[in-house]
Amino acid sequence: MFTQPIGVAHYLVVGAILFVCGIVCMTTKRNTIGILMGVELVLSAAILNFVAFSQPAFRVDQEASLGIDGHVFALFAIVLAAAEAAVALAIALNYYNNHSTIDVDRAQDLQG
Amino acid sequence: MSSAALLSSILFFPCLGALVILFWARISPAMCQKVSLVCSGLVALATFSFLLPGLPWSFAPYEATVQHGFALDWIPSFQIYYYLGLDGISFPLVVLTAGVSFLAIAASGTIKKHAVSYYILILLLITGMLGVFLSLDLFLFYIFWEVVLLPMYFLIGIWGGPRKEYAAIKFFLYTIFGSILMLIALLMLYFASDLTDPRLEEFVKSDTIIQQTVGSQALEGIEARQADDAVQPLHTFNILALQKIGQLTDQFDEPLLWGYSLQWWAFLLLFIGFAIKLPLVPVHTWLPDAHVEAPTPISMILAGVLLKMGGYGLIRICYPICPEAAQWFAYPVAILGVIAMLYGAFAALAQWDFKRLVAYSSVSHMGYVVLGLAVCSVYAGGQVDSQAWAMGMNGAMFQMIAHGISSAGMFFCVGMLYDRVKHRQLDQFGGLFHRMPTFSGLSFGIFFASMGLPGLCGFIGEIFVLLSTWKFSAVLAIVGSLTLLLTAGYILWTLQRVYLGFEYHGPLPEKLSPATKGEISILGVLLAFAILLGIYPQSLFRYMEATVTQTADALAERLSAKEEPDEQQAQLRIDPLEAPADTKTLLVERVQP
Amino acid sequence: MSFYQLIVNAKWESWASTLVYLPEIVLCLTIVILLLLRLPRWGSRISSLGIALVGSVIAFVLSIPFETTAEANPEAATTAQPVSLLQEETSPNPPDIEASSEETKAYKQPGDTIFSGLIVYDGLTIFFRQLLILFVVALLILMGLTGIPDRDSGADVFTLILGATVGFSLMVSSNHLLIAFLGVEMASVPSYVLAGTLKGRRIASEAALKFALYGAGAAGVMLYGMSLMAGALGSAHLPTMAENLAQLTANGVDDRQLVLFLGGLMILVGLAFKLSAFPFHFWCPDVFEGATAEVDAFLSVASKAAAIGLLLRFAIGISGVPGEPIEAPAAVAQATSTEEAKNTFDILAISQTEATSLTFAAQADQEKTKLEEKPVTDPDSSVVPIQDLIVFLIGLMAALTTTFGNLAAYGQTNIKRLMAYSTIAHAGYLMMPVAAAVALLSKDQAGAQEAVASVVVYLIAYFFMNLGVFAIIALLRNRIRSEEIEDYAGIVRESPGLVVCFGILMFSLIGLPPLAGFLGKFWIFAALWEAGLITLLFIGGLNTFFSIFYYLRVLKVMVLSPEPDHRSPAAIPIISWPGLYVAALTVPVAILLVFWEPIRVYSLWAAADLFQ
Amino acid sequence: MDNILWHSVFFWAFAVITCGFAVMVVLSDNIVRMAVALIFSLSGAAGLFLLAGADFVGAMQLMIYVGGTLVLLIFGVMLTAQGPFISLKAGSGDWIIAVVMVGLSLAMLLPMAWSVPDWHGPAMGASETKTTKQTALQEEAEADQETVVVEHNVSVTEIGLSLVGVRTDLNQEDQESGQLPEGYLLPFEIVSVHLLVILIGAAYLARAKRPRKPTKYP
Repeated sequence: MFTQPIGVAHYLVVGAILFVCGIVCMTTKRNTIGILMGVELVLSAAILNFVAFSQPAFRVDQEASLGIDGHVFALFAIVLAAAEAAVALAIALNYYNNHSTIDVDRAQDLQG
Repeated sequence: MSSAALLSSILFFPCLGALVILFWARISPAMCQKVSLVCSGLVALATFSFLLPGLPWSFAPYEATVQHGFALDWIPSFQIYYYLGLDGISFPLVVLTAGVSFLAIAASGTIKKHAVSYYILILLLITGMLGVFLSLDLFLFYIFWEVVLLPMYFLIGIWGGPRKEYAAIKFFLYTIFGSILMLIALLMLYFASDLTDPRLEEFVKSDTIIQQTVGSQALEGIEARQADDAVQPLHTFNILALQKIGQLTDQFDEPLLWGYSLQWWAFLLLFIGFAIKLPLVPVHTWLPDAHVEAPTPISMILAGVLLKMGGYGLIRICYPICPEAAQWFAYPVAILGVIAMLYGAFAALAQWDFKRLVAYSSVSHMGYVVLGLAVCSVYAGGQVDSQAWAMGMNGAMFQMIAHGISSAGMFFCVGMLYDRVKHRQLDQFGGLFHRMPTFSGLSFGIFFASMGLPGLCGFIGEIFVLLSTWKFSAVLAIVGSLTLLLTAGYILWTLQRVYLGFEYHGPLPEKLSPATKGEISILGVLLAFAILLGIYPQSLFRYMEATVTQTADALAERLSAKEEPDEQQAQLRIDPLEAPADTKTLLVERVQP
Repeated sequence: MSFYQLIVNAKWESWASTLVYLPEIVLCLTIVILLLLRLPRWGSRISSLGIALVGSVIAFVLSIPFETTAEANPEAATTAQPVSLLQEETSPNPPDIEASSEETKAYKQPGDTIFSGLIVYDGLTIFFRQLLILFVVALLILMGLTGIPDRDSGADVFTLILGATVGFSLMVSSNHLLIAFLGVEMASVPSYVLAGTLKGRRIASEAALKFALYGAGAAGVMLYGMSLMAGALGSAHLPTMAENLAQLTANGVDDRQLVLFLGGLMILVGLAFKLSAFPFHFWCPDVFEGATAEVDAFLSVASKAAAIGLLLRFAIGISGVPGEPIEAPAAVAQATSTEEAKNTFDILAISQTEATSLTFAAQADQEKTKLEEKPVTDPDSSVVPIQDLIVFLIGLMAALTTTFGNLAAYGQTNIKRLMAYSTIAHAGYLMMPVAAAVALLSKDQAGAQEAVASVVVYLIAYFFMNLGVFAIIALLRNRIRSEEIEDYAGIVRESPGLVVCFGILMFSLIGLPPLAGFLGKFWIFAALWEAGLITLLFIGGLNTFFSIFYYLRVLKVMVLSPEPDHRSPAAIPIISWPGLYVAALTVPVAILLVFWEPIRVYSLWAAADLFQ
Repeated sequence: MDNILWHSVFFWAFAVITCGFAVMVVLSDNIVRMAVALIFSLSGAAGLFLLAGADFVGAMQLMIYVGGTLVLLIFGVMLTAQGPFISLKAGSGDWIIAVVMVGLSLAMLLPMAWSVPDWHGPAMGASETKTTKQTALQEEAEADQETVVVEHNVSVTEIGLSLVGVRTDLNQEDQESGQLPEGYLLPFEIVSVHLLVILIGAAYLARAKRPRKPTKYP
């Protein structure tokens, strides 16, 4: 295990686990903040993938690695995710002001 | 006056009237009617003036070609043109439309609710109907076909009887279902068509409209094709060109789905669309509801003109463009026609509601139209008998005009009675002859015309259709002629129940005032035409005969040519058991006399 | 090439790109002005609506492509004024880049990519940009008429709208996954806030919350899909990706199928969410009901238009028609020397002739010669299975979306909810020609162009129809304080003109001639027929039939039902500013068919650059 | 065999931290604990970034994500979740769905992650595939196994220059053909507009409505 060099696939596995955790978090949590945390996990899985794909030393076909493009993509994803989180929180606060709860199950005014 | 200006102004003149009504502030209902009356009257005058000889724009009788045809660019990149024209098939129907619309507006005096909208809609409706009959571009035809739909929906839905909403939506749904199928068929034909086929060279060179629109392109394509170069196909929406393509080439014979050819499917889809409008029996159920709920003038237009759109579509589009499919479908269609005739007559016999009875009689009468068109595989010595087919087509056309006159009259009679006594129950009428003698006399004439009494207009069409059917299938002719008996039965019985008898015993007897002058003149005009066509049918035949005969000849030639040259197929006809079971053999088996 | 030269090139590229990117820049400037105006005390006296309106009108004017003589006369172009300006700006002597390559034009023209390949500047971009900015202008006018948002929140809401519009414009012109993602985020995040414009209302905040949560989840999944896709293809630049994909399939490398499939599927999920396509439509009715009608119009027209634009870019971009010869880093590193490429493509051409049946032999030969001439830019048979898969996925989704939208609209009692389902159904219609375009890509370029043109036409019609309907909903809401269909009963007797307009718009939404909706639908059906997607054609036709019921039901209530007793008067005369606004949207719907030919020419022009 | 690669050791350590805390986020019922677990999970991911040679991205992950996003989230928790709402248990039905979903997604995603032999890492990939290019690489890898792992670190200079549109990381001869490689000037500039819009939007929602007159609309 520790003698084998690490490859893109290893990173992809970690990313996949994060992704699945995020998806499960989004679907099972009843709390708005919890759902947002799931989203963060999914985004972080994607960023992890980008970073892994950018490293040529992790793979055989080095020339197909994303290089700096992957890094830039990851950076922008981080920034956008942060922005999205800010807005989502503002909306959650607004919702809380109107409903006094952040439980999405109680969001029943609209038929769903 | 150029034909472009002439036909366009006839077509859009009602729209002008509608605009006048729309922008005339605080117009009274009576004024609305006057404006519409003037407007539709002018249109009727203009169309009737085509009948007069000697005018520069008069319609030449015994001519098979398109008259006053012209095409203007509309969407040239899609080969869609604003292409209008008159020929023997459309001209009588245009005249009928203009006449019936005028009379319907004249009969609209009783409409007081939302008069402005009513007259605007009815004028738009007239434009739509005229457009259907005038346009020779398939796409334009489709647009006008749909334009007719919307005003009709509102006219039934707002000014109709108690179940107006149900009737209106039913009418709308049935018709739009048919139109969607039509649209698909339209796309099929458009994308399969190709004007650069060398077999069309003669047509492309001779047809002025094609020359004017895509002539050079088509000719170049034909030359390139003859030189075996690759050419982009040149699609077309021109109905006449599509007819030629269907009759001269095999572009529509490509197999499409489940082993059936493109034209088979196109015919099926188009036929369903037109049959709904016609209406043919399995899809006729919108008609009684719509007729019963519609106000009288709208019933007149509905029966007098709208149903003819279906028949016109069959004659103009369905049959000429897809001849082989027409032959394949000859028996099913003929049988459906006979069923419609019988079913309509039986259903009429069973009605208690006067208006429903008239509606079912329409179903029965339009069955003749289908039957007359279906007789396309009459064989005379191995050849398709074009004479018999032409006779059937002529009969069908005549029947449409005759029914347009008689059914409009019948609905007007019913409407008059309903306006007075507010009911339509047949068993509560009786003895009207004494109270309203003039009206009764005129109605007798109209009803007899519908019954097919010799000397009146209904007779000619029915007898032509039955005669040609006899050559096609004696059994169908015999069964079909039963309808004559049934028709006589329900008409006479109705006359007896409504007009004869001792006393009117329904509600509101005091309202049964004699007919007004206006009412009498409307009925009188209709009856006059019924008699004219009955005793002098040539007055109508002289305009349409040439075109119809030419169409029938062309189709018969196509079908005979398909049958004859192939020795193998002749062989197949002798021994169908050994033939491979593909469509062609099916076709051969089916057409065996 | 020296470092100095690199900087000169980048500077030149940025300048040339900026010139054609002015509309967006003006929008951004308007946002900044709206922000800065709050600082001075007199700033609050200036109408923020006016500022936003002026800004978007200027942006619209700038989005009309300025006349270039370069195409007609390349000599003249080099002496044209922008060039000389550029040359002075960039370097004392003309940059090598211009001398070294014929590809380089003096300045950007339709068909080029701008900002070093991140954004396509072509007919489609120009069309979408004009449509979107024009929509914003119309929407701002509507907001001025209805009074939502009020004076306090005006500047904020207009900022959000303009910001989202910049995002839409990025989406429809993206040539790179990063831009696509950035565009989606820029478009969606302000939309979440917009859905909660009336922040004091319970259902508005609930709508915003649902929208934001689902939207964030969809964006996350989409980003994950993008990471897989970009990683598997070694680039995030769409044409490079397409090229690499074609090469992978051509070389028979099939171990990445699963990665690509899952990645593509996840991106499709994100797009489907934006399009509200089945089964990712669930947010749409809730959000539409909770948000105001003005915002609904924005979500229903602009957002859908942008999403369909992105879908087009992505579906067509990935499946085989690289717009231009590409020099992306990965492609360069892969050392695709022309000889190698030629060899691969020769092999391809041979396998293709074998594969195709005799009837297509001639055609295949033609393509083969084409391939030899221009190996990189032509579609080849190796992408056909990918195209088939995309066609299947999009077609299936389109069919389900339309059918679901139309069927689910039946039971609705709230007009905004009904229009939400109608929007879903129309999204399905809009996806159909995309499937057709992809199906036709390698068979019939002209046909594919027609299919894309049909999207353009449908969007033009859709713009007027849906904006008109939502405008009427908003105006009626201000009068009768209700958005329930039953409260519209008999409204024709109070404001006949408005109801006539509403009727025309409804019939146009059904797709009946001679109205504008028919124009788009006919064209879409024609494209489907040409692409051989007959099943889809029948489903589309059948759906037109389904949709009649619920549209007519609304109209029936408005026209035929008796009025309720307790209703505030709803009279909106047609000769008033709101009435004229609605009429101005309805008239084009009624008469668009007459001007079919110019529209057709325009739409074909817009679609042309996609298939150079 | 006996040659322990420290890079791999660290990878596994960070991977366990990342995944373990991610699972904890899912399993925990208490929202504050979830937030803390998320901090650790994202920090672990930052460590993985550093190991992958993405120094700058890793630093940004720590600063923006772990720093910024989580502060925001915790703010949200503090502002909105009082007493009973802090811990919210999911129903058992939800868990069954979740377990099925986890199974299905992992069954799809894990094979996907391993489906490309080229991606199994330099040595492993080389031993399994046979193409000439790759054998050359294999030799290279065997020659210098220690250095192969961290050979490509993207410098901040390169990232920074690419954000203003200048690509220094690419082979420069390739750039002479006329088409420039992607420089990220546009996204870099436009994202600032985006952030401005977002800020205004968030402030709009969060600030209280100025009480002036009651709203006219339902």
